[in-house]
Amino acid sequence: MAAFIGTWIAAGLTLMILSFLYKDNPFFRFAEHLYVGVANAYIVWLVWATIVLPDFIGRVFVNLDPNGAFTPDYWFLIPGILGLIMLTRMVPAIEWMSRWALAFVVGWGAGFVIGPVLNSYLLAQVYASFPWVNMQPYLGAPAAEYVPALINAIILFICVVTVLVYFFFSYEHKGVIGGTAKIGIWVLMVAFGASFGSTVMARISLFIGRARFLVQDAEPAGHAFSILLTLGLLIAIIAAVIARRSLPPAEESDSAE
Amino acid sequence: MTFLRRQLPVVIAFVLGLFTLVIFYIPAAPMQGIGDRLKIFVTIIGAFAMLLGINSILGQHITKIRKKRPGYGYSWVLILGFIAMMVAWIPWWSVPPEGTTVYYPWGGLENNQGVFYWMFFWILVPMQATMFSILAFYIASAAYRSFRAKTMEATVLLIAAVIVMLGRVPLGTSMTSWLPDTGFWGSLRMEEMTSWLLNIPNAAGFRGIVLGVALGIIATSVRIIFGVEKTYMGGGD
Amino acid sequence: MVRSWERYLLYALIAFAVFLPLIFPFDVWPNLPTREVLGVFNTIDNLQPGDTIVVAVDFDPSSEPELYPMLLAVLRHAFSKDIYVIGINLFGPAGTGLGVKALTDVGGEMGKTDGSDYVMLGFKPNLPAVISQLNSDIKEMYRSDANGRPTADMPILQRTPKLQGNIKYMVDLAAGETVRPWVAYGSAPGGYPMGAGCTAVSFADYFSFYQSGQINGLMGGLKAAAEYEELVGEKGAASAGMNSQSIVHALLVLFIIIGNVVFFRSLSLKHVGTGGGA
Amino acid sequence: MALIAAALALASPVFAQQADEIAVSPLDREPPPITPSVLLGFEPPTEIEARDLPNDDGTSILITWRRSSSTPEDVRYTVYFSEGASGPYKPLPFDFRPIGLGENIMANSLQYFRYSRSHRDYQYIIIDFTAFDTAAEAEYKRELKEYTKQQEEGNSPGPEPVLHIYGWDQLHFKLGVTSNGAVRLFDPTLHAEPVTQWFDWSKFNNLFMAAAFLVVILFFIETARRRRFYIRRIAGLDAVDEAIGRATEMGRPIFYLCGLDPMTTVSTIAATNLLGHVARHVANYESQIKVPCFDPIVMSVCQETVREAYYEAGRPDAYNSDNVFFITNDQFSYVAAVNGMMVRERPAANFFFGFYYAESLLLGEVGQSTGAIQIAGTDSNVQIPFFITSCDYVLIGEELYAASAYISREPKLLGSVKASDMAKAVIIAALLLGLIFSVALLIAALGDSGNALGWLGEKMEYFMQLFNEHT
Repeated sequence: MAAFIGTWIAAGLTLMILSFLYKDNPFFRFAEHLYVGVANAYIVWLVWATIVLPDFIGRVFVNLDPNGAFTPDYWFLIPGILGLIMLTRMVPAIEWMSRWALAFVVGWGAGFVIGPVLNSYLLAQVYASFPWVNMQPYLGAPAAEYVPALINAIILFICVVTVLVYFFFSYEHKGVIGGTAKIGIWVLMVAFGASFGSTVMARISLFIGRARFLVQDAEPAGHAFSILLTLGLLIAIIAAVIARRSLPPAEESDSAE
Repeated sequence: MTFLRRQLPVVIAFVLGLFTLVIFYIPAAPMQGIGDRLKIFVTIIGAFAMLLGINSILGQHITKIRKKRPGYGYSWVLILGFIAMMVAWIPWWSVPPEGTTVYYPWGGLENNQGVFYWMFFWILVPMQATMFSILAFYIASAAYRSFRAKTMEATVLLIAAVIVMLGRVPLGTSMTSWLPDTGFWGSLRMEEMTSWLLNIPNAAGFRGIVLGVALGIIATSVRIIFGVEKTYMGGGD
Repeated sequence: MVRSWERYLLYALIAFAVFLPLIFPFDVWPNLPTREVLGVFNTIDNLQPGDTIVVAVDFDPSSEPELYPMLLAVLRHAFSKDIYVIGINLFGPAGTGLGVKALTDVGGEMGKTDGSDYVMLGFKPNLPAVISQLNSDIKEMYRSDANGRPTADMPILQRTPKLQGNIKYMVDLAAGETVRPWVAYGSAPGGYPMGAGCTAVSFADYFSFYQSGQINGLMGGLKAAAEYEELVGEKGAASAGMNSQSIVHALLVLFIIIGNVVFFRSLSLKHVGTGGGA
Repeated sequence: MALIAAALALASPVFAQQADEIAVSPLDREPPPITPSVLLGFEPPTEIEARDLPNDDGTSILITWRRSSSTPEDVRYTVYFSEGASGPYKPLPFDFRPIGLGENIMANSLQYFRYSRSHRDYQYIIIDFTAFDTAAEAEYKRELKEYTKQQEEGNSPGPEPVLHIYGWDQLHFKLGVTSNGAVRLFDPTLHAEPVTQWFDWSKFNNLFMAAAFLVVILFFIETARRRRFYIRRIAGLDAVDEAIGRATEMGRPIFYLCGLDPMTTVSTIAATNLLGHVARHVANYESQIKVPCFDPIVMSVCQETVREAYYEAGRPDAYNSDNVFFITNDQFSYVAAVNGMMVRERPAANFFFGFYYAESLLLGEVGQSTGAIQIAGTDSNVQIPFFITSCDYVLIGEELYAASAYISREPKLLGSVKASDMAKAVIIAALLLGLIFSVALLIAALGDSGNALGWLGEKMEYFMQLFNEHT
């Protein structure tokens, strides 16, 4: 029963949000505001029940584990107090105190990330660009595998260097550097093209996911949705055709308003 | 007062930043012990910071209702949604699952039971998922009217994009499945071209970007530690 | 310049292309597994019963259609091989609920028990801190799991008190930028191999890490989820969507071509009109 | 390939062991006296040694050996332990997976061993002593539970369980080979005690580079306060000026967006810096600029920036604070509002700087359809392609930072851009050196793939390994 009601509500809300495609409308506004409210309450629960309660209160004040012995660890007053200080942001008069907590977190992060980032984002990436490293699995392989691998390793190397040269700001892009940077921008364009193509894929997938929910997962509520949707789409197309006849041809869209 | 407002945060950031930077190179247990503890500290502080966003959103909408600004009815929806979810979280609405004892009765998804979970799954999830699915339609209309090969760069980009779009779906790979598996002609198969494109030029392009990102992160971190960068503290004094 | 009827026509075409294959499913085009997906599949396949892996549910409902089927397929695969799974979510709060649901659903289906065969650790802010701390001690960081139960006596965490040296593989199903932090703060210092599943949005982005071997497998978007479902032998949500995906892609390529033809024709007309050359 | 072979090799012993364990608990079991011929014929590995594990916190030791010449399938290395040198030797009390003949090669583990070609012939096992304590504790808890249960049921529970404590200085080990549950142990007896280290030498390359980069950044920031550095003019900035000029000619407004991120991010700071530049030009040309904001704090910063720009241009009267305004903090509503304004007011130019999410597509598309000149600059990789196809010029990633440093001339930004450039120059130099080495090694490897170029080749490889992640 809960699932039946849930399905109808979920499908209704899904359609309300999709109505944004026509234009910004009260249904969309309603669903959007409901979403923000519910999501924020969810965050409150999460912060309280899985972090503040077990990690702070459960360590300093109250024993939450009936099977275990309890020894309060007063060191954890430090993050608790700093966390409360962080909340002084809500009070403009003493807002500046929150900087201590912020400095604690930001300073910690600044020091912490340098080593790992250097290791994994920089050193390892440079290492994997050396042709010798990339050719390791192919040493002693037959020429039919060796030669393409070698060509790929060299191309990869050239691409990495040219992109780096493109993002080099101390020299004008002229002469050799200009030529290299030119190759670099082509490489970047191929990379962005790949990213573009697959981003398109992602956006479509999201709609497919919702469509699948409406058509297949909404079983408890019957196949009403499939029928309703097909009818709705037909109406939309007929409306478009009629609109074409009635509209003056020069008028442009006010899309996505 | 100025010290507390201006210098103290810089000092805190400097001490903590330098300490965590240095212990990265020290494997000894006493140092790592302090390091581990600090990690838990910053997580707890971060949790409190998450509440700040909620305060500002709720505050904004309560003001809107009080001043009866246009569209304040929607703000009521938001507040009611918030209250409903908070109430749903109260334990007596949910039945603890068979055979388990819920030690923290006022928290948890209760293993997929209860009203809280119901609201999560039937209201929060579908709406958040649908929000971005709208983009599928905009991509279609943008494909028609704004993805133009205006410059040489944009042309290269579009060609790469079309190859990836076709090479990443079964229909596209089926179009070239009549080509032989191996050899030169094999490398012209859609999935092979896509794979090469992704693995060689694409990987190299993003590697160049990642190297820049890494340098950027390190540079920002160094500036924060040494007090050159103070923007994170916000404006004013 | 598009008139509004044209826009709604495009929308309707896309909607039809998505809905019709879903309402009338067919099976024509084979979905060939790619090397990147096989990287993840083979690693999990070569693990032995009793090994532990971490599956990071680093997404929230906004990328649920792509990553949730992937999560289900990976969990099915792991549970069918009697591998213990530690679930964790560090991306956004709402991911915790999805992780709990997937683990309970698949775990229940396969007869696994919460707390001894799998556990879902909840959300914590400050990603680098959490990942790095898990390498040295899980229970210090997570005193309770996502359901609010204490972790102190959980059998799975008794076996795996920390990630370093105890887990055999880590799969990050990421909607955002969590793969790189997992590499830098988790997999590299902890010395465990790592695979990634991501939305198609960031798919191309991670190839520099795949090429360097820092992640040994990469699953991107709905296609990869469908491939994994086929490899596991249980076609589900992702496989069902691939036909729609194919048709819409073909349609979009067509739109791009038509759009460009129109664009170049208008350009050449303009040039003729003003007497300009090519 | 090796991985699959190892997995195949491993499939059978698991079942064999399970069958054995029904009879005897593995802890009490001595290695079986009768060993199959595959183990008896196994050539023992040489140079078996135990020592402290380097670069750790003092809880583990290391056993290393030179690989055996025989390579039968189904055989894996294992370790047995004893408390005291004399024995008896038992399996490790915790979950220990025997390692294959091709696994744990020393040359591949730079965290513990300096790179050397000869290390390709050596294997290692790490033994974590804390695992002994954890295992003892788990065993104790299990026994105690059983004890109390028996007590509650009224049975005689036997002796009260005690927590077994392993003396770390008493632990001795023997390396062995195992196949199908049978084990053969090799001499000698191994013993080592863990020692805490205070510096991780495997991270020396990291420390060196971090320190060098740190000094370079601080140096350049300091120098930038005193003199100007050269940074190439970013081509996009010329396009910005042109677009403003065109807007003036057409008498239509300019739209400037600062992205959706808060004021703390680098891209938003860069965007506000560029806003100052654009606003100055606008003030000079007597054109009009509109800045719809997503974040209230960003809005107040933008208002300040624009007002200053108008003052600098000597036209404070022309400044209208209503042109910099806050819309909403919600992504889709923001885009809908901005797009609506674009369609109504038909700006001559749109500038999209800062960090964008999925809305880039909508902004770019609608902006283009109104015929505006569009210039974007973002460091959001995913959104750059959408801007490239719909905008006339795009500042890609770091170009945005460089442009903002170029415009604002702020020492900390300029110094960072310059320091990053230095680092990139070093990286490019290292890459080119690596290319030369690679070519030399690849040519030499055609003749002798194992030992290309002798010791010189090893040094070349060592240079490249300096960039490897040391794990």
